[in-house]
Amino acid sequence: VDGKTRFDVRPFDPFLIDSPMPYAYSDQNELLEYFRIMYRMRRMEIAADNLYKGQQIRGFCHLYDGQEAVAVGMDAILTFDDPLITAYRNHCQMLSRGSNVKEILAELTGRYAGVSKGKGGSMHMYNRKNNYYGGNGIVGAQVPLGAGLAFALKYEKKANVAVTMFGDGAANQGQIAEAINMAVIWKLPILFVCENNQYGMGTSALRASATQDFYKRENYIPGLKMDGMDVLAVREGVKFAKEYAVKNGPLYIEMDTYRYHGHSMSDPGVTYRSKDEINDIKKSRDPIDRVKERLIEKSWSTAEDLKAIEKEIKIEVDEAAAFSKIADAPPVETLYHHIYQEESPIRGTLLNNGTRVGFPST
Amino acid sequence: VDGKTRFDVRPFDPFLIDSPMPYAYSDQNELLEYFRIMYRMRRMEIAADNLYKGQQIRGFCHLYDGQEAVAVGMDAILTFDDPLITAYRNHCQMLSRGSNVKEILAELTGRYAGVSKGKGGSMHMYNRKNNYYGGNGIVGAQVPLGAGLAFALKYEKKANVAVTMFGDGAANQGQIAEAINMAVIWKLPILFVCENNQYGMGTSALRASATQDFYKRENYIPGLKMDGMDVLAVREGVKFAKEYAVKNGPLYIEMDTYRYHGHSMSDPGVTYRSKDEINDIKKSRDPIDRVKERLIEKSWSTAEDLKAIEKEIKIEVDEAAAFSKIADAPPVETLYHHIYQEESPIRGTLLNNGTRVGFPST
Amino acid sequence: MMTGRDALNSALDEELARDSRVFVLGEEVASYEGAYKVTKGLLKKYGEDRVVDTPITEAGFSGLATGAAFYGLRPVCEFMTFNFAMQGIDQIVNSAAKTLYMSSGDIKCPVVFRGPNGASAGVGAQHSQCFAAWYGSVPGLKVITPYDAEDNRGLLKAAIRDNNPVIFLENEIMYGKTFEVDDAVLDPEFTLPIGKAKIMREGKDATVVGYARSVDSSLIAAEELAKEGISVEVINLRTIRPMDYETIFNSLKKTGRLITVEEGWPQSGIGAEIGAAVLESEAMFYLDAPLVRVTGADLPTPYAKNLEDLAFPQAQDIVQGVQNALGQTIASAAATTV
Amino acid sequence: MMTGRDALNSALDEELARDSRVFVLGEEVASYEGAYKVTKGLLKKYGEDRVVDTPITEAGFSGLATGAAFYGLRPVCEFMTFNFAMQGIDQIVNSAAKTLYMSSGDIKCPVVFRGPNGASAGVGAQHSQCFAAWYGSVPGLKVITPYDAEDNRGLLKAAIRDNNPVIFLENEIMYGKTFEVDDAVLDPEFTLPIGKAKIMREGKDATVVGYARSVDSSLIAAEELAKEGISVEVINLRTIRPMDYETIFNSLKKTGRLITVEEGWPQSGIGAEIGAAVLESEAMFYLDAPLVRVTGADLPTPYAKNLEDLAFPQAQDIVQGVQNALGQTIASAAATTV
Ligand SMILES: Cc1ncc(C[n+]2csc(CCOP(=O)(O)OP(=O)(O)O)c2C)c(N)n1
Ligand SMILES: Cc1ncc(C[n+]2csc(CCOP(=O)(O)OP(=O)(O)O)c2C)c(N)n1
Ligand SMILES: [Mg+2]
Ligand SMILES: [Mg+2]
Repeated sequence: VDGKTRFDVRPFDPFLIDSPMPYAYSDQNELLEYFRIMYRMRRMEIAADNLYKGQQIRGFCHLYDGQEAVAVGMDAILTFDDPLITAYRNHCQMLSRGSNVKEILAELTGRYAGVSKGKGGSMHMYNRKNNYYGGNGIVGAQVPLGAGLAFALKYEKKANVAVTMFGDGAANQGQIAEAINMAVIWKLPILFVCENNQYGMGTSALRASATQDFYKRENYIPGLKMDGMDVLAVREGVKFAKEYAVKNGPLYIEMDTYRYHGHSMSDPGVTYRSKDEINDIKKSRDPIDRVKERLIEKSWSTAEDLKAIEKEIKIEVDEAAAFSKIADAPPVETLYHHIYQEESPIRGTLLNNGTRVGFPST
Repeated sequence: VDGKTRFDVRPFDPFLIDSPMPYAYSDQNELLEYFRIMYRMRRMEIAADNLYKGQQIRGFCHLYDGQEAVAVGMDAILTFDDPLITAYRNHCQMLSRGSNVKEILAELTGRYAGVSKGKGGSMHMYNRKNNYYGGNGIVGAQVPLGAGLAFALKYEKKANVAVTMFGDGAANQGQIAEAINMAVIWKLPILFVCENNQYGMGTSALRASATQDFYKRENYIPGLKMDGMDVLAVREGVKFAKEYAVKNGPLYIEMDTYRYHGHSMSDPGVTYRSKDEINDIKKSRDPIDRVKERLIEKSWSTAEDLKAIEKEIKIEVDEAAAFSKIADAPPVETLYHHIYQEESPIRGTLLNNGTRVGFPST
Repeated sequence: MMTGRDALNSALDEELARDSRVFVLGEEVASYEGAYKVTKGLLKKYGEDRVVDTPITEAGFSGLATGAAFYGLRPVCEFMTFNFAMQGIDQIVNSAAKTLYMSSGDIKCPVVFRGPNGASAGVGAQHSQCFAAWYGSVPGLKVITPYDAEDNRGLLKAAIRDNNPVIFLENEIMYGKTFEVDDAVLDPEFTLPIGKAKIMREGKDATVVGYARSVDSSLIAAEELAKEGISVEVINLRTIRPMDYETIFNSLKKTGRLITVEEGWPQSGIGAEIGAAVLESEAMFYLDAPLVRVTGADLPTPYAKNLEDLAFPQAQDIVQGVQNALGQTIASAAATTV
Repeated sequence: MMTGRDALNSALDEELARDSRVFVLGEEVASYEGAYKVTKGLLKKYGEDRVVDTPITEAGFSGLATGAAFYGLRPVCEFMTFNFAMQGIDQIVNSAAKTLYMSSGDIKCPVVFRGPNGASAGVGAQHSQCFAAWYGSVPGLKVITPYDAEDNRGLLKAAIRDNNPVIFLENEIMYGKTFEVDDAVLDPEFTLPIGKAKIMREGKDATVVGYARSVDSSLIAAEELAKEGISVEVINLRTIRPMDYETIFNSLKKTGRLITVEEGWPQSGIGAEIGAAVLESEAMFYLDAPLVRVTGADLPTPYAKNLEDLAFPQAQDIVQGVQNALGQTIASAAATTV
């Protein structure tokens, strides 16, 4: 395919649908670009880890390292006209949707320069302009929301697809089945993307779900399972899926992937799974190494070339992290903004310390 | 089988499980007994219809005529040690669980002699002693409740099965999928019984559900579909199912059935389906006629015998209906009872008209 | 003359005609024309893309409506009754109400959730709950409780045009009631301001504040009391959030007596909020007698009519409440135990 | 000395040991020993039949717990936080709370729903809501809001032994705090009465009423005010439903000033109920100044610390609230606009 090279990917597992072919075409530039983005994501999450440990980030913080191929493979196909929504493990989706490391880390540290101006935090980042709807903290809730985005696409007769992402733990949530049912009967253009990283918090999918075949869990929607640790597999699968969904309606995608970190920062992530398990996957399936190997194998890059890129990205992320520590906190008056679309007087912790001071004069 | 006669029933449709054989053994006494109970149910619902039209029954009133074979076929297998729970279309289940027409109609008319002493009404009847948990008004909610009953059976190591019933409309409810998932992972002894009467209110199952094969809708639980208009089919199917569930865990049962009346009394039931459709089913599949025909075919009864039984039951029901009109309303003090298990002072519509009169003296 | 139902129906019709982003979804809203026929004729007129029957999956379709609003549509989501909305309340509160704030204004959510709320007649405990206080407590939501045909038209149209998520709590028993309406009310551009109460009847001896069906009983009670020479001012709250404290306080200043009426349970209800607001403000100094809260009795709804009648405020309870307030001046009350 | 967490853990342990019908279920309660480690050691001790990890399906497992209670077990159902319980709130309200009544006493439901409620630190708008007022409004439920280790032990054990559905609202930030406890508190038979408030600190100038974490800030504020010679009585509500009006009223009679403190939103909250109850009763005649409600600000919870601090009552807000109440006597307040 115009000067590109063919790479094998793990065969897809289809359900009630044809399968894409188990290979992808790519070239040096493309792979280098995937490498760059995935490495940037990885570094960003490591920076977040450090910021958290340095008590610059509060509350929950769910890192995405290990799963980068999913975000990047999807992004290679989707455009900003394809609405995207996910759960709380969302920093890298935010990056895909036109943000930068600086804005994202600044949100994590609660700064006004953050993507949500410090009001959202780790779980709540958005970019309406680029059709990104967060960043949602209630397990499963983003799935009906995503069906609503797809409903709107169909309503407005757009030839796009909405994508809603959720985990293996979330997959048991009834509202996901409800959303799928509606999507099927109304033929909504939507991909239900289950990121099966094998665990929901400390519970392995084996213990939480009655079936391990998420992509055929609901008998009334076609499904497709793919290697979520290989950016090319994800790209090919999602390409196929988007074409299918725009024409025919919903599809359930299972991304076979893995999270390296614990669930959130308070979880060391090694009580319910062995270090060996984690290390094995890091060694054999790491999505960044996968691209590296291909670049080197085809002699498109040397190990040194890649090190140089890594260094460059590391500097970019370090700068962003430094910025996130010193950027300004949100001005206190923003506490009272955006409760409604129009400005409204708001009661504070006391009758006379908000923007509604006392009751309306009588 | 010890002097019994074999009757063919419609073949079962199994999913991930063996099928029972498509026949049943029965005899004169048994069939007469089924006839009697189903006819009593039918008359009771007709009486309720009349009482409603005579404004003796208030609010909603969901009638079961057409579906009697489901209740009676199940009851032939289940014992009072097998907990049962259903939705609001529950008068006939109440009858199966040791109540009588008089108590049920009296509940419908809001009398103290009613099974719930007038506080429950049409949708809320119970018999804890006989393991019957209602009568529940929120579509789908009874299904996790039923899973809880099954959980308790397993916890107490009882060799029984819990049964939770719901409609085709309810089948789309996510909490049903949630309950099924838990039941499967924990191998709870439970039958999820979907009474597919083809409509949820005015919406045909074709428009509400992405699949018409309810018994294989959730890919992770075995299923069995049966003729819900034939008491013998239901009995054989449920016999097989109970044995299976006590040993192996949950099973999804689809009862192919039909409701003759509209959804509730305000629904004439003929705007979203044709009178022909209803009449065809009444003519070809009526569960009471089915038993009658078998009795007559085998010369176990004459049409006159059956008429005599009908007459007898009609009298019984008419007496119950007459009673339900004149029985006493609940004493007003019962308004304040049973909010908690212990008696507690309760505020009325004013500070000083409940059983908590004023605030605790200070 | 117009029924409550026709008022809602015409408001929906006009807003569907006015803005192509507006669509209606819910159980039985299309083919069946609404469990209570509020959406009568709309499917025929606007087609199945804009009047959409959903499966019985409240969590799913309230989330779907919210997502569609995030994108830029203006969904009107009917709950067959608000009792069933409890299955989707997480979507309403966590997704619809909070996302504008979490995104610092980026993600907007112009959705209306509407349907009958509170008690109907003879439907038992699971179908009779009033959710005004719960939703009223949630920042990010606006909460409307219309009473008559004018309210229904003016406030539903305002709700659909509003840019925020709005909870619109109707009352089934008021659907069938016929109300007088001015010509102005029939104008397709007629709307009412969200957040403003209406004085339904002026009076000088006592202020009765109600909403939705309670306004009806309050007006009956006022009529009754007028026969005894007692002049009652009746306020129709119309909006629960933001609440129009000003109108209540002004009336209280005039009458010196305050009686709140609601069908919901007493604890932390609407009367509770009004009472505490009075006690927090200068308004309390105008009170000549203790507050009287007339509320749903503190119990699940019983089915039997004789019990049900005792479980919800009747006009007679309001009469009694006003008499209690009038019988008891601050001075005389201080001497007795309430 | 005992942490809030250990108090809960030991209470669960003892009740599991005492009654074989008691079991614990919820997300991550078994192998992981609780997201907040409240169930530490229980799986090992009682086995997987009695300490049960559920999938992330709140509607499903709150219904399952309720059904098990109908049968006769005594489930203790943990919500990882009460924010997620909104997905199962229909089961709690419509199934658990109402069935005893609908069945005229036939179907009993001894279930405890417990978990952290209200705000933690830095977890944003969807993880910070206080549900005390919502559940507190529902007849059929009892609602408990413990503050310290004594409360945790005494009230959780009482809740598990209670025959009704109980909502047990913990506070995550109090899990790690260490409290003094008497020997009596450590007795396996120690329970506290549901429905009784506790005076945490006696005082004569003002009454501050709080619950859960608000008690902590109230005690700090009282200490602060003591330095200025102001003597504050601090009441720990302990139970939201049934509410102990008597203790509040008695204190108010003594001090003449009332300040309520809660982390929840103001409208129709706990302070609203208390305020209205005062205004309805003779207690109002003892009030020397307007009520002061210190509450969560009327907005979704922001993430940034500087904003979050302003969104919830701090000790300083309570100090300010008490000073407002003291600065303003009924007479002087009447002259000014509040
Ligand atoms: C309704 C709800 N219940 C529980 C939680 C707490 N919680 C947050 S993430 C999580 C695990 C989700 O696992 P999974 O869906 O597999 O996603 P992953 O974290 O692996 O990306 C849980 C239980 C929540 N946020 N919302
Ligand atoms: C959660 C919820 N949503 C909506 C309703 C209103 N409603 C009551 S019955 C019903 C139809 C249910 O149909 P189905 O499950 O097929 O049972 P059937 O009436 O046919 O027995 C609806 C929509 C309800 N009671 N609860
Ligand atoms: Mg996972
Ligand atoms: Mg049906």
